[in-house]
Amino acid sequence: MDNAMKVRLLETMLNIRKAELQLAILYKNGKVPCAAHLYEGQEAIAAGVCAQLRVDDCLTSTHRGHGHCIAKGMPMKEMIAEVCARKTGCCGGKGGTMHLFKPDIGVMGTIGIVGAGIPVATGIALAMKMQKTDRVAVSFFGDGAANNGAFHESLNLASVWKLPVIFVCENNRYATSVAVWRSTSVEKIGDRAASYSIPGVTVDGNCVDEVYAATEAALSRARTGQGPTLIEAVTYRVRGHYEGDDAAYRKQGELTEAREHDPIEYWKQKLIEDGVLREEDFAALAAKAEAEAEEAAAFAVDSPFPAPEEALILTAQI
Amino acid sequence: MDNAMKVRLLETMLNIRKAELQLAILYKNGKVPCAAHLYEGQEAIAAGVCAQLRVDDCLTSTHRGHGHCIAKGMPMKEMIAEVCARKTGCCGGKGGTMHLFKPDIGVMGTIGIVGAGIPVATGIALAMKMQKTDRVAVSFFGDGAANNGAFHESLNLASVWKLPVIFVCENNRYATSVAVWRSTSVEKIGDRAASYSIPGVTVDGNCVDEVYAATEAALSRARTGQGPTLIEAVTYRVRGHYEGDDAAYRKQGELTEAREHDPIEYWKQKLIEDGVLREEDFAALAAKAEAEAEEAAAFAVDSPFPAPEEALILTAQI
Amino acid sequence: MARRIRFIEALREGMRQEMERDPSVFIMGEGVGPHGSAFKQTDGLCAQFGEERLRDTPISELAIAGTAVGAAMMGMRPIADLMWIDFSMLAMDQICNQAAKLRYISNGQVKVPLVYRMSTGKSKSNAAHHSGSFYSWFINTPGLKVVLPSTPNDAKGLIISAIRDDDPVIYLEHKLLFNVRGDVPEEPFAIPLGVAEVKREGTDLTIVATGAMVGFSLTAAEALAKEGISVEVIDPRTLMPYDGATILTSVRKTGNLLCVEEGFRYCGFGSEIIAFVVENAMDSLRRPPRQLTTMHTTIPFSPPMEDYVFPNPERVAAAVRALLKSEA
Amino acid sequence: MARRIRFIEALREGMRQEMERDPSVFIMGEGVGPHGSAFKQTDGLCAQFGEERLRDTPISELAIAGTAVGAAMMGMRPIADLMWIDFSMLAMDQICNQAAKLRYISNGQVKVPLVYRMSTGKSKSNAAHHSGSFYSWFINTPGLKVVLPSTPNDAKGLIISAIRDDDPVIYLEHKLLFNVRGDVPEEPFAIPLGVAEVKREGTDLTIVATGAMVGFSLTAAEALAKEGISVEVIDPRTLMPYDGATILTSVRKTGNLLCVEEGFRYCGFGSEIIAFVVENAMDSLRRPPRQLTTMHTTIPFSPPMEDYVFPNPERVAAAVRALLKSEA
Ligand SMILES: Cc1ncc(C[n+]2csc(CCOP(=O)(O)OP(=O)(O)O)c2C)c(N)n1
Ligand SMILES: Cc1ncc(C[n+]2csc(CCOP(=O)(O)OP(=O)(O)O)c2C)c(N)n1
Ligand SMILES: [Mg+2]
Ligand SMILES: [Mg+2]
Repeated sequence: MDNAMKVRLLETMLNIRKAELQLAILYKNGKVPCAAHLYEGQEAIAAGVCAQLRVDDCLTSTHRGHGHCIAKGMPMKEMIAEVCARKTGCCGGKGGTMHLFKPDIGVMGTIGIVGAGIPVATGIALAMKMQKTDRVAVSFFGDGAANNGAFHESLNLASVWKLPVIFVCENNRYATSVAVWRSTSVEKIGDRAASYSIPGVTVDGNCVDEVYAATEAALSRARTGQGPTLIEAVTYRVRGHYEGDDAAYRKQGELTEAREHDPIEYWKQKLIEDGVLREEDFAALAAKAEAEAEEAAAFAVDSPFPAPEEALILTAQI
Repeated sequence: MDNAMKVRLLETMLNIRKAELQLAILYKNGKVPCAAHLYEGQEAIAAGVCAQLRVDDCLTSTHRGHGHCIAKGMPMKEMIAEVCARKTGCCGGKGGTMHLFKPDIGVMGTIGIVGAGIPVATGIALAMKMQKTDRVAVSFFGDGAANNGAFHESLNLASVWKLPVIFVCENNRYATSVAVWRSTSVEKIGDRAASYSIPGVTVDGNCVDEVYAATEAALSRARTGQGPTLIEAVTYRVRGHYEGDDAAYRKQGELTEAREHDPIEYWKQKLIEDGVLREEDFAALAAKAEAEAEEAAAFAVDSPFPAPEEALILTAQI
Repeated sequence: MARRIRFIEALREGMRQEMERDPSVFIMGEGVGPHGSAFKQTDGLCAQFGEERLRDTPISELAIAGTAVGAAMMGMRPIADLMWIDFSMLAMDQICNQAAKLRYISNGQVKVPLVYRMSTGKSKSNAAHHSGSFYSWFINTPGLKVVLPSTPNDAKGLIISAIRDDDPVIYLEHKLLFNVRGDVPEEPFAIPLGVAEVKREGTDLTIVATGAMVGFSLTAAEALAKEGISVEVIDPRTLMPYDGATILTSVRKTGNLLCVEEGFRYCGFGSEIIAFVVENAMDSLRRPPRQLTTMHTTIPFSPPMEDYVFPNPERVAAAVRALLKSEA
Repeated sequence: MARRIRFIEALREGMRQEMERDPSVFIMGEGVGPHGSAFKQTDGLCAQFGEERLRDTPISELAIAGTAVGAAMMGMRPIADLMWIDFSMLAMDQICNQAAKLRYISNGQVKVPLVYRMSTGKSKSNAAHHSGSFYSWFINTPGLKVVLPSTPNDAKGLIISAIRDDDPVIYLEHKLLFNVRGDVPEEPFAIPLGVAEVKREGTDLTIVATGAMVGFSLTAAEALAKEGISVEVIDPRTLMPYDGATILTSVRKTGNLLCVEEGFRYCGFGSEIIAFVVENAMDSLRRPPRQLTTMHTTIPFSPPMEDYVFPNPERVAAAVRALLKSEA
C-alpha cells in the first residue's frame, strides 16, 4: 500500500464518520423521517474493502449501508439527501436510508431485509462471470445475517460456481439487542468458510490495514477466477442499533473499551508513526470531511421533497 | 451391541427393503396414485439410528421417508396403505407417500418440502428440553437439503440452545438428477458441523454398525444436555429419484458398484462371520419380512379408499 | 375492572396472563428477551418469566417459524414474534406449508397451536421493506386464522383467544396503534375468533375496515355525520374466518358498501369482502360497492409520496361521498 | 407456419428461440441442465446451449431467486425454474421484496428483467406440498406480472413476452396441460402481457377461467350448449395486470358471471374478478356473480378426496346451471 492509498483510506473513513455524525444531528433535528442505522466505528471496513474496488465492481449492502455507499464513491450529498427523503437523493426519495442505489458506480443496493443482499451479490457476480469480465461483486452484511439461510445458500452456490464475489461479514458484536454470542454458534464467523471450501479469514475490522490486506487477497482470487472468499471483520457498534436506541443491553465497560480502539484514531496514529501524516494534516483532513458533510447536510435540507404524485412514476400499469 | 440388537438391525433393514420392493410392485400395478421415492439401499441408516431410539423419541423425515417410519415402529400395513391412498393408512389417505405421521410412536412427520423437517425437529427438541425430559429428536434429510437455508438456521439455533436433536444427513450422492458434487461445496457434509461448534461425523451409511456407533455417541450427548450432533451417512440411491425415473444421469458403473456394497448383504456377511447368524437364519428372516410386506400390500389393496367428503373433516370452519 | 391503557400494554397483559395461566406458553423471536422486543411488546416479561420462556433468537425467520411448529406439535404453545410482517416472507414455507397443513395431513394426529405475531402496515417512512400489509396471503391459506385488532380491548381479547386456539393464528399488530389508549378489563378475557364488531352504527353506508383503517373510518364517519351522512363502521377483527353474517346484516340495512383496506387491492381483503357481499346479497346493494386501498405500488420512503399512496381519514370521507353520489 | 405440438414443446421452443436471439437469456434451477428439468421442459436445451446457460443449482430456492435478481440487474435475463410453485414459499422474500421492488426503490436506476417459472395446480395425488396454486400472492404484489397460459400457443407467445419484459414475470405452468396439443406457429411470436382471449363466444353467461380451468370450462360449455345455454369463456392469460376491459365487455353482453378458479377462494383471483366487475359494471349483472374454486382445505392425497375438492367440468356445468337458476 503506498502513501497515497494510506491517506485515501483515512480520508474515506473521515468522510464516512463525518457524514454519519451529520445524519445523527439531522435525525435529532427531525430531518430524517425514520430511525436510521449509523455506521460509526465500522468505517475501516467499508474503506479498506472499497479502496481496492474499481468503479465497475459492485456491492450490495444492508440497513446499515451509508458507509459503503460513501466508500464506493457516492457523493455525500446524494446519500444524505436520500436519507432525508429529498428529491435530490440518490433514489429521488423513493428508497430512503435502507435502500440506496447508484449503479453507475457499482452501488447495487443497500437492502432492508437482513441477509437479502447476499444472494443478490452472488447473482451480480454470476453475471460478471457469464459476461466474461474480471469485475468483482462484494456483499457487506452483519454478524446477524450470517445466521440466516441466505448466507448459507449463497456461499454454497458461489463456491460451486466459483463466482467472483467477496463476502464481507461485519461482526459488530450485536444484532439489534442480541449479542453475537447469544445467537451465533461459532466463535469466528470466518471459520464458516470451511463449510464451502473457500478461504475464510477473521481480521480486526477496526484496523484498516488488516481489512485492506484481506481484501487484496480476496480480490486477486476473485479476479482470476478462483472464486469467493469470506472475510469476517470484527468491530463494534458504538451507536445504538438505530438512532434513538439507548442500547441499555450493552455490557458494562464495553462501549468505553471499544471507543478506545477507534478505527480512525488507530490509523491516524499509525500514519503519524510511519511519518506519512502530521497532526495538522489530520486536522485538515478532518476539517475538510466535516465541511463536506456539513455542506451535504445543508444541501439535503435545502432540497425539495418529491411531489406526492411521483410515487406513481415507475409503477407501470400494474 | 449385543447379538439380539445385531439381529434386530438386520430385521429392520429387511423389513424396510421388502416393504419398499412391495411398493415398487404396487406402483407398477397402478396401486400407488403418484410417483413415490423409495429408500432401497439406504436401510442401514434408518435402522442404525432408530434402533436406539425410545418410543418417546421423535423423528422428522423427508419425501423419502418410508424407511424411517418402519424403523421407528410403524406397522408396514399403515405405511403401505397410506402410500396406496387408503383409509387404513397412517393418515387416513390425507397425507400420502410424502406425508406420514404416527406421533404416538414418535413419527412426527415425513415432509414433502426439502429441508423443512429440519427446523421442525429442532422445535420438537426444544419442547423436549423445555418440558425437562431426556427425550431426543432426530431429523433425517438428504444431501440436497444440506444446501438449503433451513439446514443452516436450524443447526445454528440447535447449537446455541443446546437442543437434544440429532441431524442425520443421508448423502445418497444425488438430489434428483444432480450429483452431490455438482451442487455441494464441501467434500464431507459432516464437516459443516464445525460451523456450529457441534460434533460432526461422516460414516459409511451402508454399514449399519458405523451408523449405530455414531448414533450412540450422538444420543448420549443429546440425552445429557450436551446438544446436537451432525451425522453424515454416505450411501447411494440405487433406485431412480422416484419410481419411473430411469436415472439416465448416473455415471457408468456407479450403480453396479453401489449394488456390490449393499447394506443388507454387508451386515448379513458380518453376522455370519461373527457366528451370530447362519445362511438359513437369514433366509428365514428375509422370508418373514417378505411375507409381512406381502400381507401389508394385500391389506392395503383390500382396504377401502376414504369417502370423498372426508376431505373436509378437520378443515374446521375455515 | 376496566381501565384506560395503551394497545401495547393490553397486548402484553394478555400474553402475561396466558403465560401465568399456562406454562406451555412461551415467546421466541429476535430481541423478545431482556430487551423486550422491537416495539417493547414484551417489556418486563423476561424479568418475570426468565429467558427460558422469552427466547431471543438468531435472525433466522425460517427456523423460528419452523421451531415453533415442532414445539407446538409437542404440546407447547409458542408465540413466535417475526417482528415485521415483511420478514415473514422468509418463513412462508414453515407458516403456510407446515404450520397450516400438518394437522390436516396427519389426519388430526398432531395439532399445531401457535401464534405468529407480526407488526404490520404503515408507520413513519418505514419504506419498501418495512411497511407490508400482505396478510391476504395468510387469509388465502387453508389452516390459518388471521387476526388484526384495532383497539386495546381487542388486542387483549384476541391475543388470549389466539394463544388458546388449537390451530396456528397470525396475530397482526398495527404499528400506528401501539400507543392508542382504550378501556381494557384487568382480568383475562377472550374475544372469540371470527366475530366482528360494529364500531359505529349508521344507516346510509357500511364501511368494512381493519387495523388502523378502523380509526380512520371512524374519524371520517364523524365528519360525514355533520354532513348528514350516517356511516356504519364494521371491524371484522378476525380476517379469517371473517364474520360474514355481521357484514351482510349491515349491508342489508344500509344498502351501500365501502371497504377500507390498507393492503393492496388485487386479491386483497377488500376485494374479498366485496365479492362475498355481492355473491350473497347483491340485491341489497343500492350502488356499486367500492374499495379504498393503498395504491398498487412499492411503498416509497419520502413522506409526501408515502402519504400519497396510503388511505387516510379525508380519503375515506371522500370515497364515501363519491360512492353515495354514484349512480344507483 | 403453425403445426400441432404439445404445450411443453411450445414452451421449450419459446425459450429456445429467445436463447438463440438473445445471449443474455439463461436458465437456472434444480435439474434444468443435462436432465432437462422435472417435467422435461428444458429437454435438449443443455445440449444446444451448454451448462453455462442451463445451470443446475443446489436446492436453494432463496439463493436461486436472489441470484436471478442480481444477474438481472446486471443486464442478464435469467429464467429461474423454481419447480413447483409450492417451493417458491422459500423464495418469497427475493421474489416479492427484492425482484418486485428494486426497480422502484432505486428510482428506475436498475431494472430486473427475469422470469420465475413454476409448475402449478392439481396433478395426480401430488398432495399437500405439491399441489399449490397460490399465485394470488404474486398478483397482490406491486411490481410483479403473472402469466398462466392454457394452450400451447399461449405458452409460447407468453414465455417470449415474459422473457422480453423488463420487469419480473411469474410464469405458471399447469401440470395437467404439459401434454395438451395445439397449433403453434414455428416462428417466434409474442403475445402481449395483459391481453385476455375469448376462448369461446356465448351470450348467456361469462366464465372467467385460467390455466386448466379453461379446458374444464370449455368442456362444460360444450355440454351446456346442448341444453341451450350459451357460455362465453374468457381466459385472462395474464393474471396481473389482467384485462379488465375484455371481461367487462363480455359481462355487459351476457349479464352473468362465473369465475372458475383453481386457487383458494379467500383473497383469490376469483374474488378479485368478481369485485372488479361489480365495482365497474354492477348494473350489467342480471344475477349475483358466483365462483367455483378449490375447496378451502389443505389438499388431500387420496384420489377420491382430491377429486372432491377440485373443480371439474361437471362442477363447472352445475355451477352455471345453478347461477342461471338463481334469482335475478
Ligand atoms: C430478515 C430480517 N429479519 C429481521 C430484521 C430486523 N432487523 C433489522 S437490522 C437487524 C439486526 C441485524 O444485525 P446484523 O446483521 O448484525 O447487522 P448490524 O445491525 O449489526 O449492522 C434486525 C434483526 C430485518 N430487517 N430483516
Ligand atoms: C424446497 C424443495 N425444493 C425442491 C423440491 C423437489 N425435490 C424433491 S426431492 C428433491 C431432491 C432431494 O435431494 P436430497 O435432499 O439429497 O434427498 P434424496 O432425494 O436424495 O433422498 C428435490 C429437488 C422439494 N420437494 N422441495
Ligand atoms: Mg451486527
Ligand atoms: Mg440425495
